[in-house]
Amino acid sequence: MARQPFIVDFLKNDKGGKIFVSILLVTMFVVPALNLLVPADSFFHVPTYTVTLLGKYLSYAMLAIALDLVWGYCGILSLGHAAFFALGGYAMGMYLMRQIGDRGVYGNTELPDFMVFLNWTELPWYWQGFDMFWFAMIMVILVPGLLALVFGWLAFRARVTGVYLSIITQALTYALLLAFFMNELGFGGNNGLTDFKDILGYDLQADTTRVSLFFLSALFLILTYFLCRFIITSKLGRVVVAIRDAEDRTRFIGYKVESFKLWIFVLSAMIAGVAGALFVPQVGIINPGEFSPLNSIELVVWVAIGGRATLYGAALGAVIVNYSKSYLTAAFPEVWLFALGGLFLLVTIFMPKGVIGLWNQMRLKLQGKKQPIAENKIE
Amino acid sequence: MLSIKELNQFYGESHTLWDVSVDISQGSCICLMGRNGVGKTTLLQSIMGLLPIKSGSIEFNGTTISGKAAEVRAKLGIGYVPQGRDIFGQLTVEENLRVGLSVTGRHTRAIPEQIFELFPVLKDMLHRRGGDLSGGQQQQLAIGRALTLNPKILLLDEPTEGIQPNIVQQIGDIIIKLNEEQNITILLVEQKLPFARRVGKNFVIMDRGRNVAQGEMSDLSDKLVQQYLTV
Amino acid sequence: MRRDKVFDFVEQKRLPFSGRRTVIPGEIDVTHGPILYLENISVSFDGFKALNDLTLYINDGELRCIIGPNGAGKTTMMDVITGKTRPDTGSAYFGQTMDLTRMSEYQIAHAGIGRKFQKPTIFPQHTIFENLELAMAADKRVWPTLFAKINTAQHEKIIEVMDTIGLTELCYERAAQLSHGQKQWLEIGMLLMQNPRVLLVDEPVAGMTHQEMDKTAELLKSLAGKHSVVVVEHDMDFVRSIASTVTVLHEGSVLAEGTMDEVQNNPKVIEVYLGE
Amino acid sequence: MTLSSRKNIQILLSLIFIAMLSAGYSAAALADSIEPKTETSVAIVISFEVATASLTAGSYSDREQVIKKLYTVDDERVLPVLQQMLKSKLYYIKKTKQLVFIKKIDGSYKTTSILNNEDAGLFEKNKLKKVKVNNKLRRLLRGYIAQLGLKSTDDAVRKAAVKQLLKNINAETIAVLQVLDKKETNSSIKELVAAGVSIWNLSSNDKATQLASIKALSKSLVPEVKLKLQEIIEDTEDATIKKAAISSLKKIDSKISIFGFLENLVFGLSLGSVLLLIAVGLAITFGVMGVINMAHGELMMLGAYTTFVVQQMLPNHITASIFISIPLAFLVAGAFGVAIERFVIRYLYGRPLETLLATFGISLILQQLVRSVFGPTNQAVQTPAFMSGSLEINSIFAITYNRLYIFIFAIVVLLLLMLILKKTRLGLQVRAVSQNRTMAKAMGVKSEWVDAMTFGLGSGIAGVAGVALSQLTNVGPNLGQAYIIDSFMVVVFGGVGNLLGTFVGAMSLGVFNKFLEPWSGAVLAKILVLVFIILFIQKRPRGLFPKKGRGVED
Amino acid sequence: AGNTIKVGVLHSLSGTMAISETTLKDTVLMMIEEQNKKGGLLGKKLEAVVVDPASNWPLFAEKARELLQKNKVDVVFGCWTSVSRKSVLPVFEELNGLLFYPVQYEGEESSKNVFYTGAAPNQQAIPAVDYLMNEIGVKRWVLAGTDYVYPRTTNKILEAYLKHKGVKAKDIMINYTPFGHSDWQSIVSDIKKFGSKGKKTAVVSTINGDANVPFYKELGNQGVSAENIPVVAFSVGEEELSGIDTKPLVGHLAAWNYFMSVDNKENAAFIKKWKTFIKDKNRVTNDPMEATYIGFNMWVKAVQKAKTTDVDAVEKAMIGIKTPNLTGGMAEMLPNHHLTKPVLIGEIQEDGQFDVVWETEGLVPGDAWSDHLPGSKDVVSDWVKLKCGNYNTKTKKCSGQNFK
Ligand SMILES: Nc1ncnc2c1ncn2[C@@H]1O[C@H](COP(=O)(O)OP(=O)(O)OP(=O)(O)O)[C@@H](O)[C@H]1O
Ligand SMILES: Nc1ncnc2c1ncn2[C@@H]1O[C@H](COP(=O)(O)OP(=O)(O)OP(=O)(O)O)[C@@H](O)[C@H]1O
Ligand SMILES: [Mg+2]
Ligand SMILES: [Mg+2]
Repeated sequence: MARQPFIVDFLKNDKGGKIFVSILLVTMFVVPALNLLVPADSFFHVPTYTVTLLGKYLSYAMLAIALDLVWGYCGILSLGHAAFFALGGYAMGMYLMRQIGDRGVYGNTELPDFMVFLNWTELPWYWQGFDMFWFAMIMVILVPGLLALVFGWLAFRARVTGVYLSIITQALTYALLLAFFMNELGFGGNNGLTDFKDILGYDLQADTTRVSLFFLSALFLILTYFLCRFIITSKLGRVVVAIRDAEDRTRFIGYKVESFKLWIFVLSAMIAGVAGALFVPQVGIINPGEFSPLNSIELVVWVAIGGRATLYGAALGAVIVNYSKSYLTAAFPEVWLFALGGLFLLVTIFMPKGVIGLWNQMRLKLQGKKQPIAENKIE
Repeated sequence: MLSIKELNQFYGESHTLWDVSVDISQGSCICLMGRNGVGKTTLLQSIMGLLPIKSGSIEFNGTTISGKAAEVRAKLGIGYVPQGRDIFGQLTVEENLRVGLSVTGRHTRAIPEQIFELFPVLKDMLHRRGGDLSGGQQQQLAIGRALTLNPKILLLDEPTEGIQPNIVQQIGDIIIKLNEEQNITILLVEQKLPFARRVGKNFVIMDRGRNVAQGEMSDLSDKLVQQYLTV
Repeated sequence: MRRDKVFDFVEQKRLPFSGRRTVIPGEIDVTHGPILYLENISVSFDGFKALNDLTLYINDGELRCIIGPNGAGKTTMMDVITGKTRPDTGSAYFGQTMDLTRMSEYQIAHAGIGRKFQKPTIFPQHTIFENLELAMAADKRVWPTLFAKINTAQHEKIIEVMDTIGLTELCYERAAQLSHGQKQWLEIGMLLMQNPRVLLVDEPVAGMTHQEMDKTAELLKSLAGKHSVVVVEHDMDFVRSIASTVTVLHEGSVLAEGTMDEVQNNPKVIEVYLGE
Repeated sequence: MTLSSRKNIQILLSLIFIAMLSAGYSAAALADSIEPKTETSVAIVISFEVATASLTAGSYSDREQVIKKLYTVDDERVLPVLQQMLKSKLYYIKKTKQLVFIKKIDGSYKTTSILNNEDAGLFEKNKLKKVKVNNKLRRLLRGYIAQLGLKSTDDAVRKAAVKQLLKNINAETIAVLQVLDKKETNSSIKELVAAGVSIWNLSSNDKATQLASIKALSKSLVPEVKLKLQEIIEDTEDATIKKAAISSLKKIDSKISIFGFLENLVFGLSLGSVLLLIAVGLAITFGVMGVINMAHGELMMLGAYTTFVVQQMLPNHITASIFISIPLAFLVAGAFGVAIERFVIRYLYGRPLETLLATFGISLILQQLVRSVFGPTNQAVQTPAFMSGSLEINSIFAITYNRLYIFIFAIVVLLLLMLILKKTRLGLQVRAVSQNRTMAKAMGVKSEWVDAMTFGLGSGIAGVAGVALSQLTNVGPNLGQAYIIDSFMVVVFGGVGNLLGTFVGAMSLGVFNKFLEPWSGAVLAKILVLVFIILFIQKRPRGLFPKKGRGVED
Repeated sequence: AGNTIKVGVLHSLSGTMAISETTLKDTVLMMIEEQNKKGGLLGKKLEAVVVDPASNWPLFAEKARELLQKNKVDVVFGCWTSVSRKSVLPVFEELNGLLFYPVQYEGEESSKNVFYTGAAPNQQAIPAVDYLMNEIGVKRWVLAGTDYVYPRTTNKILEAYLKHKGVKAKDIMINYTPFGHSDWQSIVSDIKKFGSKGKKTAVVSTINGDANVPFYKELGNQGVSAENIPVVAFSVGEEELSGIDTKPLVGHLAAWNYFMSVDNKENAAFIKKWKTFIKDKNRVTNDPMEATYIGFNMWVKAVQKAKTTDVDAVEKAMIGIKTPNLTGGMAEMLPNHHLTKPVLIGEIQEDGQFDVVWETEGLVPGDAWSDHLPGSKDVVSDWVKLKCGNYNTKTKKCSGQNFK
């Protein structure tokens, strides 16, 4: 019984994935059409506001998948994944800042406004090159990847695991948060990077640009899903899960656990970076707040709510929580935290495997299949 | 003293114990046998209250205990030595023994000398972490720990697994001693026939979650062995 | 019978053992007979000596039983061989050339030492099939693993092993569902898949019925010759049924060594281990 | 040069002039006649009644004149009036313009006349008006009070007075000091006086005296001494004096740097004790029970709010309120903890990560709860008298009382907790349950009860930590968020499940931080501490005090 | 659209900024309620649309878009931190919305779509320093701030200003701390040491938000009294003080354009209204509330003047509008979208109120672009004549901000 090629396997066995990808494919084309082609006063018109919002959710969903890859499958609970997201975002933000050119408030051709403002005289070296799109895009992947590589190399080699690993990832993002808050670092301090004008020559405020960004977010999300699905259904995926469940055992049958962890961690960081890069032009700001440890914790919550180790579940969780947030902050601005907190509680108590887990459970029940009680000890 | 009636147990959807009924009278020493995976451990855990049961009843000394929590059953006098020993790894040997004492309100008192008489190793290792002991030492600790509760019945799940021969003998002797001198009822899960024959007075054989044969140890025929204990 | 140290330069060339090179089992130098050299090994935990100046050689293709009281250091010895525990002093060589104390766990596994743990450890969330597949001898680096495919030979091997361990029916069930004894078997199966030069088997028949025990004995005996097998076991019947040479450990060092009969009649062994 | 400083110099010059003239005057007479004499020497002597009467009207500068006049009045009622005025406790009755001292009694004010200390009746606040003072007046008042205070029998008052005098040393102050010195018994005051005299002698024309006093000064840590020495080094042309001054200064500097080191150490330990307090409760709920308790911060917040509520109910017993708050906060936070455990956590044992999710939800709910009940703004929690101020070791080194008490408090809490875990039945059972829940149950341990109690204990301690925090920082809905990350950091750094580790971890992080801060700045220090933690964990992947033994890996 | 005029309220009601911003939300609601009692505006009722951007900057942008595009509000009152304003600014410019920003800030901005009703640096910092220098005779300066843009800019401006006034570099100590800094032991000790050098020393504090409470507590405990080393703060108002035990702080200073303690009829009425509205007789008022009050009233007047809520018309009408402020003067909207304001220096009293000890003679016009920063010396803002928020008088160009 040889294993099937990836695409056959996907079509045959990945029911949830198929639904997930189809929904994305549909929205990917329908939403832009409804925005651009349907007149604004029509009932079917999708306002740009919604398009951008969806785009934001999708980039969050991508981030959630990235985390699910390392946490759900490899058992590395990273409480610092927002850092990679933010770094990708900053790389994109820097490109966008450079595109402003002399359209800043001070009309300085060389320096971004915040540098003029703090009497910087020349562009720091690490800003060089960011006026080129390709360079910035490489950085979007490279910077988070490198950070993950160095950090992961140190941590995995030293066999830091469990909560210890979680907490130092948190320390990492916290340190970056503080560092980026420092104005001297040259990333705009607390105000971050804002007031972007255009991307690749297209006006960021034009509907077409926004729609394209949304389209790209959906596209990248699908690609990410395929990539991750390919990985986890490969033998490497099984090794990774083996590491999660019995790390030592995996070593004793001859796998270099550190390398596997590092590989998956770096890949995940890169995906997070891309998600960040898609996020920034759509929300129009990147500031150190994105490094906040609480963001990373929330991210873990998205994944848990959707359902760990399911990929699309993570994406679903991201959308559910963020949509609830969008909705609740407008509908119940004064008490919405009760609702959100309550949601988290309910999900944990009544849906231990997340929304997708509940769905699967119901399906299994219908099919009357036997399922193991054994604890899924992920840590 | 312990009577199990029509016990059914499920792991999720999978039906593991099927209408198991066993009667254990005061002072008996019953050996529970069966192939791997027939449900011996499951039965013991159900008696101890560590697994929820679907139907059936468990009575202990006349009271129904099937609805009671494990800790209550322990205090009523059911001692349990689990398969795999389950020592409190970070607690010292002494603390492992004190856990049992603490629930009976005697936690300030000294650990009964009797335990050290039975297992002199434990005395030497009193301040070593339980988790650091070798497998055999842990097994001894597990039995000792169960004894701190002053149990009326002792459930032993493969207590000789991984134990050196002379201690296996000792454990056999101890079980007999506990049973005969201190009148503790014994329910022993055992794979090794010689040991089972030596220690047990009665036997129960399980197969695929069912109680398929029982009787006095002398009645354990080769045929039964052939039928239920051979692969 | 110390390990050959005549040519010091030979040793130099091999070190440090590079992580990138995959070691093919064939490279192991057994020209001097033994495949495992444990010399003067001591291990202590918080001052307690678990191994005390232990010296032990295992010959290529040999089936060796190691017995000894609980806490004698048998498991610790295996820990040292597989790189889980680093000895305080002493050396451990695999063949003439590989210094086990300098290799990491996965390198040792790669080099050809496989192990079954005292407490069965398997991958609970994987099916039986996958457990075996993971253990299978193959290129275990990251990228090759990502694109790995099972070929027919490998597939057959898995089927064969599954048959041997009697879990064919449960092939696609998750390992978490197995009972204790079944897990023992699965772990033995994984060991077979690894196809190592040396098998370290820690208490394989614990929790098995007598018949299963016989089956295991058969299996291990059939492996000897092509592989070296080191078995730790307390069940004397089992030991008797398989062993040619038996080593008795006590308090971290060798107490006696010889044939089963020799050992069995050794008064010291009787005193500390066998009993009447 | 600004107007006011020019005036000061004028005053100074005239003082010196007078000093030279009146060398033979008795020192006591001088003491009464410093500063004001230069301006009021021509003024007629007025009575206390007349002087005070004009306090009720006019601008700040009018009042300044009145105070100056008042100071010259030789009347023992002057000092209390000045003191109360300084504390903004001098009022007058709007209707009668009668000046009074006030004392708050059940919402209204009991007044006593400043003239004869007789009862002037009970008034509502709006019937009274304060005699307002600003910083300038306060400074003036403090100076006068200091000089009047030299006669005080209270050591602290005298000390403050002497210190005040040291700020402006001249012939008269020296004369005053010398008189004081003869009667003075308190050694630390004597030291101050000696420093003052030596400083004065530095300006003498006799080189021997100068050198002697320079030498004498090398032992003094009074800040003015250092300034003076620096001045001499810059100004003097005499090489020997310069050399002596430099060597004295060096001695002082080396002492200062020792005390600087001590100061950093003390700062570090006190930061450490705060870290310890915020982490120690978590060391139970997270370290021992394995619950990733994101609501830990909010439980501290509940403790802080408890303090606030207690103070609201006992507005006149601030000191007592703190002592009442400690057990009460324990109970309140503990009760919340038990509730959280009973209604949420207990469904999640064996799923440690789910506890993160659930407690994160709880933390959001608790935050909003506090916001809805108490409002979104911070609440004022008062500092009891015994916790304000500082314990002065010498002129440059002091330990603030609140830090001192918090340090002691943290240690006490830690010790109690260790005792509970090591010596009590609950402690043993907690550890058993946390390691193997099923087996503990099979051993007869009421695991549910143990869980609830343990979580309650950890939460209660968080509450107690909140009481301490209320003395240091904001009491508001964000309190918890501000500390949660740090507390996890400390617990993990120390080694999960090890109280001693938590202690050592907290203290070393505190000290490390405080030694970095002076040269790296606060922001970078914090970052460096985090980087340090990251690197440290590489060396010790299970914290400072890891769990040991072979049981750990499996 | 419809029968109501919609007023968006974009203040954080949760997260770190809720402490400050919730009050402003309530203020807007109070103003709306009152305006409706007066019969509304242009014959329509005002309707508040409250959202919670939760102290999260991307969420601010999202909510701004939601208010403008989905709820179609006619005006928005909102934001506190600079970053929140920066985050929503492009949205307001893109969708041509109208934002009233009620908090003192670092300046260096003037958008067509924003009216800045809080103080610019020249309406707070500089007068405060003047006061300390001239009235108190301060010679040595500690500029302590949280490390973000407002303190950085303000301190840059102040440093330039002090040096210009002849203060030597060694007499200026600058110190930055992270957000929410809570352990002030070392810094206060440093300040004490810096202040023990014989010259009169003062601290100019741009420490933000939550960090103030532990800072003042530490000051009190280490015995830094206002007479020795006064601290003048730009972010500490009545509301912040209501969360601190003020006994040890008496005499420390703050510079604002409004204090609750200012005694006049308008203020008394406002305070009374506020206390009834919020149903809490202990609640205080503060400067950003006054700025909201002024902004709201101005907007009402401008709408009445323009007879429409159309943003362009209202924007035009706004300039030159005068409404009474709460300190007895008139606030006027200048062509640079900033206000004229009096500057008051107050001393902290034991009851948590400020006592005004000094006041500028007349009103100070807000300056969007500081004259003390090299980058912005030459920039001016004028939305009437130049139609530009950042016109460079040297290059004669108006750049950026999407106005081509
Ligand atoms: N946690 C579990 N979830 C699902 N099924 C389980 C679980 N534990 C055991 N089983 C199944 O229940 C059956 C009985 O298991 P049990 O452990 O009681 O066997 P046993 O008789 O004790 O075997 P052994 O002699 O190997 O210990 C087995 O088929 C096993 O696969
Ligand atoms: N990590 C450790 N810390 C402290 N002591 C240890 C540790 N590991 C092993 N020991 C001690 O070393 C001794 C040898 O243990 P080992 O497990 O090797 O024995 P064994 O021969 O395998 O025994 P068994 O037959 O019971 O499995 C035991 O006394 C044990 O307590
Ligand atoms: Mg079993
Ligand atoms: Mg062993």
